[in-house]
Amino acid sequence: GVRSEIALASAQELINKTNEKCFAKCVTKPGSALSSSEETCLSRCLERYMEAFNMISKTYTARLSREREQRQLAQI
Amino acid sequence: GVRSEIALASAQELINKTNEKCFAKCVTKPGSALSSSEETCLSRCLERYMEAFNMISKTYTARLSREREQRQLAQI
Amino acid sequence: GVRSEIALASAQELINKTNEKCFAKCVTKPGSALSSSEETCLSRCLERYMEAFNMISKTYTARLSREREQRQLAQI
Amino acid sequence: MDNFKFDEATQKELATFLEREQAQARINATVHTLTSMCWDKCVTGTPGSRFARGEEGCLLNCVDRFLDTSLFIIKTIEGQRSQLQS
Amino acid sequence: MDNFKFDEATQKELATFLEREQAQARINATVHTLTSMCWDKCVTGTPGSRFARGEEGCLLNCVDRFLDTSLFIIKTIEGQRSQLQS
Amino acid sequence: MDNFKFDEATQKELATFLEREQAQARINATVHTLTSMCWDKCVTGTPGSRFARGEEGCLLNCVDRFLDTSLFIIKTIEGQRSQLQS
Repeated sequence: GVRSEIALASAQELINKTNEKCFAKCVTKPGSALSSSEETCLSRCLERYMEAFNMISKTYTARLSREREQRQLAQI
Repeated sequence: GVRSEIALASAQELINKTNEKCFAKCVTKPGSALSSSEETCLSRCLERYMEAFNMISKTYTARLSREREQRQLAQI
Repeated sequence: GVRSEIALASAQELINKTNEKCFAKCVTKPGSALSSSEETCLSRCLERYMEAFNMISKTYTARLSREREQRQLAQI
Repeated sequence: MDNFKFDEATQKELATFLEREQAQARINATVHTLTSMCWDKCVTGTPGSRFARGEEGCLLNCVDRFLDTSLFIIKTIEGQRSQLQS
Repeated sequence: MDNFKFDEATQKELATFLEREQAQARINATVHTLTSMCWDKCVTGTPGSRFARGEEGCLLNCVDRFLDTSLFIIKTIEGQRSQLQS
Repeated sequence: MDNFKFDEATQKELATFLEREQAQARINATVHTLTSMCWDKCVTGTPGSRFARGEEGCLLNCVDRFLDTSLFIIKTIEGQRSQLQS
């Protein structure tokens, strides 16, 4: 369905962004393999990025509904 | 009309870019509200970005017409 | 044909990227004309960017075919 | 197939459904952009097992201040335009 | 509606109009990209009530030097290709 | 023209051809993105007549480590999901 396609596209975009941001942060000098400290950094970075995404998603939707209410109040 | 849609899209893009650039420059550590010094910075930044856009728009269209003339001279 | 359109789009993209990267690197303070040292920097940068593109193209396609083989082995 | 038509009620329902889904897709896209931008602004150190002091507050405020900036810019532009017209 | 056709003169006029509008849209897009890129290169300080010395000159030269760079790169590539073919 | 139809074999051949070309276009796009990203990460000095020591190795490793990172992230996410489901 349309709904699951949108969710899938968003999950894919989240993985791509995490990949880009965490590679930039954790693999500053690419060597012949990922080192264990790079892998530790990557798994923490992954957790933090997902946490940031969830925090920002909540903050943004809260703001949107606050503004919708204000507009409705303004129309009374 | 098509013309006003293009102008509207360009104005929208200008606002988006100004927003992105001036937030990056003026709000370096987001606090619980925009401070007055952040707002001063934002309104100056807004003026400067619009000024830069107008300068660059003139320079670019001047260059385009100079190059068009040269091509026409080359065809004689 | 489709094939030559794809190759053309890729060549165009390569020129655009080279332009962007080498202008950023070599023309740090734009003056009233390109200086000879800026031009030297630009022609070296152009060579290096093309070299990097070719290296990365080889590495990436080698990795793709290695992974394809592994998937085929896994299916046996 | 080309001649097949939904009745009017179904067409309206479909349109409402699609509109809501498109709004959701736009919200998703904005959240991705905001996360990317606020991550670059607020998360400056090596990622730890939790956010460093300051990073979390910065992330929470980043979205609201960005939207405030957007409103501030639009208000300023509208103010200038009404000054020019009067 | 699908069978409705403009006469040839109107069709040509429409095509010219649309082409010109598309060219304008492309120019607008380029000006936005150039402004963004030259702003990052030239405007390094906190924005003041006018551009700092150096910032304005940098912005004015930025566009022309970027386009010069573009021409320089294309000329260099064409030079190499003609060397390879001879 | 709209009623013209290729026979089935030709249609299949065409589909295979187009699929392969689209795959090539996707590979090209990825190579451009990887080159841009690895260039910014690895080529930090002024460009010389050859790559500096370290720059070339960095470029060669950059692609493989980026793809390793991608696999590592997907594996971690799948690991967490299977833990949640058990």
